[in-house]
Amino acid sequence: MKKRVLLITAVTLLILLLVPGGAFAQAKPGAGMYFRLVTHGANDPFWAVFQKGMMDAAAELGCRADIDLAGSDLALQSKRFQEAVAMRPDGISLVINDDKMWDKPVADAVAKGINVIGCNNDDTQGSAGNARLAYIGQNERRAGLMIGRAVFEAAKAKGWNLATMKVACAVEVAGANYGVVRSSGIMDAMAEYGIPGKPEIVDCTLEMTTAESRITSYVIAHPDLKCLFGLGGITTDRLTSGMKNAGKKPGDILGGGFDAAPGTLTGLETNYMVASIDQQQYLQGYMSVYVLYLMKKYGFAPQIDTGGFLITKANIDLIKKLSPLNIR
Amino acid sequence: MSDSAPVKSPDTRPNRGFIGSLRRTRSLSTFIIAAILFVLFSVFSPGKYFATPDNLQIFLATEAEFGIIALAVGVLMIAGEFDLSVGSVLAFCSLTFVRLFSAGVNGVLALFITILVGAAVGLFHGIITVKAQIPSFITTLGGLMLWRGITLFWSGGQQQGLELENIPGLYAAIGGAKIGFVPIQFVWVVGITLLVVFFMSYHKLGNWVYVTGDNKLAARAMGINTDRIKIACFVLVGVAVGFVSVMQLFRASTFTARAGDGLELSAVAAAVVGGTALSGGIGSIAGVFWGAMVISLIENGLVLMRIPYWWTFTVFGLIIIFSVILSKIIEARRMSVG
Amino acid sequence: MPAGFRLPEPSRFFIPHPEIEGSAVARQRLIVRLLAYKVSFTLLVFIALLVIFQVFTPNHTFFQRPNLFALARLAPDLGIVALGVGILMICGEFDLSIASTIPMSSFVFVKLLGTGVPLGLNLVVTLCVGVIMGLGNGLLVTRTRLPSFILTLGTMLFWKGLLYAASRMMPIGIRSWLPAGSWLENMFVGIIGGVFPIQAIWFVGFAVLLAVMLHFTKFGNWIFVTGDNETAARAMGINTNLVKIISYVGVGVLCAVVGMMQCLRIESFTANQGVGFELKAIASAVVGGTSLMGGMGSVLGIFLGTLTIQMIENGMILLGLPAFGIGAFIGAVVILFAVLNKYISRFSTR
Amino acid sequence: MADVRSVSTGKPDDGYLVRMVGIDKYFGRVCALKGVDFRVKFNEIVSLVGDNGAGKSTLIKILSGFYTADRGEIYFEGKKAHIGTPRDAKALGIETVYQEQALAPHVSIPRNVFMGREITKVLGIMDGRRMHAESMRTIERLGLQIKDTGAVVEALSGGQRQGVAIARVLYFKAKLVILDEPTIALSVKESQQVMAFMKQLRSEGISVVFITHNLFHAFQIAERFVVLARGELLADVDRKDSSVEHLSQLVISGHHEEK
Repeated sequence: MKKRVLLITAVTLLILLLVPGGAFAQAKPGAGMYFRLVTHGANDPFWAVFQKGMMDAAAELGCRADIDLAGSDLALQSKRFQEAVAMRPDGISLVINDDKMWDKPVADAVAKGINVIGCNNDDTQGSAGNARLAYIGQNERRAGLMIGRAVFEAAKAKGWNLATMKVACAVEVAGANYGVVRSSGIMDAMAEYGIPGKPEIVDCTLEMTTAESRITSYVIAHPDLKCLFGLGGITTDRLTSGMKNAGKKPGDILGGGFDAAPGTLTGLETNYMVASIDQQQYLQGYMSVYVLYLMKKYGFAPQIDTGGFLITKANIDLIKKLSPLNIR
Repeated sequence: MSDSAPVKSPDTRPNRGFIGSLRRTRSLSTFIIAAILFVLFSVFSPGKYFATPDNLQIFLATEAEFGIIALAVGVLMIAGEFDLSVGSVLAFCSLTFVRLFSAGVNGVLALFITILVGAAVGLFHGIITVKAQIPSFITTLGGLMLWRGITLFWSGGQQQGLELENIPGLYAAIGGAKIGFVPIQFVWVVGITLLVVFFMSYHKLGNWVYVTGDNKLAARAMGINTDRIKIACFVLVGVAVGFVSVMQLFRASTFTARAGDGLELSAVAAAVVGGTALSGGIGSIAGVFWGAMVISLIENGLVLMRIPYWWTFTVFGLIIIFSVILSKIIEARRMSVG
Repeated sequence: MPAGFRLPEPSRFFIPHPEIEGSAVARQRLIVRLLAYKVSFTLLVFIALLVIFQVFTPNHTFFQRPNLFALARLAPDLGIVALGVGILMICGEFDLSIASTIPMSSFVFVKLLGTGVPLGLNLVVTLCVGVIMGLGNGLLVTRTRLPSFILTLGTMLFWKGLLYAASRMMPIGIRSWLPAGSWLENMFVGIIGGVFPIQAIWFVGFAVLLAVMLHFTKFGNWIFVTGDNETAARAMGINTNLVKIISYVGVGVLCAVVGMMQCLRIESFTANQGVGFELKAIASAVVGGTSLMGGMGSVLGIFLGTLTIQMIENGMILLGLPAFGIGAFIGAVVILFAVLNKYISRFSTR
Repeated sequence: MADVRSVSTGKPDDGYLVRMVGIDKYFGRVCALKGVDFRVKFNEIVSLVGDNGAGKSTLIKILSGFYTADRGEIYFEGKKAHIGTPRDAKALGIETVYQEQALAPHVSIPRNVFMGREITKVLGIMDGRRMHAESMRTIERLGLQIKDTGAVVEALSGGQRQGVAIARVLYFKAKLVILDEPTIALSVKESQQVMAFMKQLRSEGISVVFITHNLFHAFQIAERFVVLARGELLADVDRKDSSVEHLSQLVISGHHEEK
């Protein structure tokens, strides 16, 4: 028994020792700096890409950066932010996903001399609503609006009656912030195109098979469904298979969604999907580190709109090349 | 854990010394683990930020939220039942409070109703588990999906803020005030722990909970209504969850439908790390308190140690395995020393 | 306790009553005797659900080809794992780490694809991942004799961390290395004649194989007695540790198969494969009449149980219930089902 | 059988601690007990013997309140008694010690002794010191030596555990103690210890019903034997009229053979 305990201790210590190593390459401009990116994200591909951007930038600058994910539990994200403040890093990049709850914590942190910037999502009133020093990214709501417009434009081109069109969204983590905000964006687009009502949200879970199964069932159950969105990378990936399983032909239902997972690219190629949004979250992670670095060093406070990139059949080749690199 | 190896006349040997005291107070081993972790994190966290007031305050406040639930889950496990639904019920209770409060209900009344709702949910789980004799594992697994689903359906998934400025008194009492350096939440968890320790050790109800979990048939033969004891423990969990939901809501000041995700397994882990048997009848409240402390310490410490996110799972897994093995070793030593 | 309160008569539920058993069984009518077996009850509910869904779904979509096709193609993912988990539960242990074994084997499989290893070797190595992870769980549980629920929770987190660290949670597509129509793909996820998914055959095949193993071989009997009364089993010379380890390895192998199958069907690895399967698999086994205490259960029960759980999900959506918060209905049904199950079996043993 | 039955027509106040008269018990359509009479005198050790399925445990469960009889009457100290729950039985002074169901193994001795009837101060707060003192005093009264009084029951030997369970009924001043197979898993020495406990109980004025398979144990200590078979009363004999051989023949054959 003793040996095993020793072994386990050894392994734990080994991991503890090995992990922080590597990133401390000396003589790079950001050496010795430490940044923390506090997000509400979950263990899904979207945040993996965001994190990849962060790590690439940190490696280039020779600084250290870590990401916090909170699975959309804002109480946890709030704790993570407090912990980050307690660590007195050289900068914090925060997803400001509530207009009110972040006001005081961010102001307090800035008062303590910590640079706090927003990324991925901002206070709806921008710098008037929150004391953050800069903002990087594109609003999730605008991303929703973009994909909504793209799909509804295609529906209009098909000559469908927009006033009676049924729209649904599949989401991995029901109630999670990203889905709520993106679907609001889609609702904005529905209003623009005169589509009445709200999209129905289908709860799909992060698990691929469960997601596919539920999408399939939903499509079968609603023969009048015309537009189907995936609100995250996993549901978007499974849309095509779901429609195929339900016996739909390409174009029977217009698909749209987020990210460029392998299944999504197949869907775009086979015309089950109209478009998918690359929110360019790589840039959000990457720029967060760079902005925090520049802010620390020179005091820059830029507002950067990372924009969204609409992936369609036309530009799919570029994405196909970059997707395996975990950048898009 | 139930090593049925015959113990050779244990009554002939005295039960003294360090190991003897471990045996007497099962919680001590967990306390030692917590203390070691605290020292390790204090010394090795980069920049030594772990033991700064900023961090300790957020740590103690959130530890309290987790600790109160873990205590209730621990009592339920001593009575021989499980609750996997605490995370979902937490979200449900949060929503209840937010909706009541935003509808203009008085804060204290809303808190009271929220706790009642939690108790009712516990009662529901308890009655189904006990009366239909279904493993509580299944009942509360159902509850896990049921209450999260209802929360999502009712809230539409939208997050909702809370105007805490309107209830400064209540806010201070539950989530805002600090007593000296210590956040009020931690005062709550210590107080509640003492209360539960008192009940479990010095009150007859505590004895009934232990014997119900240990040997239900014996308890029943002695005229103890074991069904009621179990239901009461489920209700206790519900009450704790209801109270904590408001406490957490006050700290974060916003409701999200994903609140409490994954809490159920952490709470069970805290109880087990604190020496509670999964089979019931064994466990100490002080042990659960320190078990919750250990889990929270790891949770907070790994962040402060700047361990990249993905490794936290691995370290967590190792610590869970390591602590149950360690308490088993202490247990074995205790049996051999008597 | 109020004066009028009466304790249930324990022997009716807990202890077979020696005084009444022999003659009572003889007098029970056939239908009641059949009901006494939980499997037949599970079967009954299964059929009842089929009828309910078919009758009440708008346009009777349940039995139409697309839905059956989807069920046959998707249900085996959880189903195959649930078979292993259920048998492990009969053996008296739990395995929560399947939620990590599935994506881990899928990850190794994809990584090996990238190195250009022959498919056959890749298949073997991937299965070995399952063997190793199962072996790890088995050794840990049998050596420490600690509750497997908590130990495998630990190993699940352990492997999850390693997986996330190795993959950085990024999906990895397989099409760059494995063109469509390879023999492995046809073997695992092919569609026979373009209508029948081959996964269903694997699922049934595994079920039959494991049923024969569990109910008709010596080893199967060892699994039952190990779960029922480990001390007694050991006293009879059964190496209960070995039985448990083999059961864990079995679960690991089934997870590896599912991980690979899922990867081939989805055409990519994702770190979230198998998330939530751990509790769903246990729920499947329990719905199928497996005891959480071990020593009781059947492969047919688990088979029907996992189909029931997945059919309920499918059927609820087909019925047009609000798909947001569908989990509430599933949770309610699990509770309802457990209560019903209990009362029917109580009635039938009267 | 007729001679036994005639007893039931006796007057209420007839010198018996317990009389069960004409007890019937059915489980569904299955008859577990049929017209059984059972008596226990004051200050007496009665052994209830019979093969598995004879109805011993059903009879005892009726007496201790777990089951209710479908027909028949119970008189306690000459008065008609209604025993509907275990609590009713305890209120009368009938205590049952089951082999595996008596104690909670991970709980201390005092807490086991006082399980369900804790000595409390105000508001249900336990008086731990008194519980400890009283339980140890009772255990010593029983002639049992336990040095580590803070030990949990799991650490005790089988005989000691029975001692703790019996101490409980002694403390609560039971009038009738039913011991269900108390010697079944014990060594020879421990069995003797348990039988010594029984003698101690009787010397304190408590009647004992001793259920056992071991006729040698029964014969060693009991003054009277009641034999059941297939739910019916087969014999009710005093020790002086019987022998181990006679009893075992009755139990094995399941019916009377005239000597």
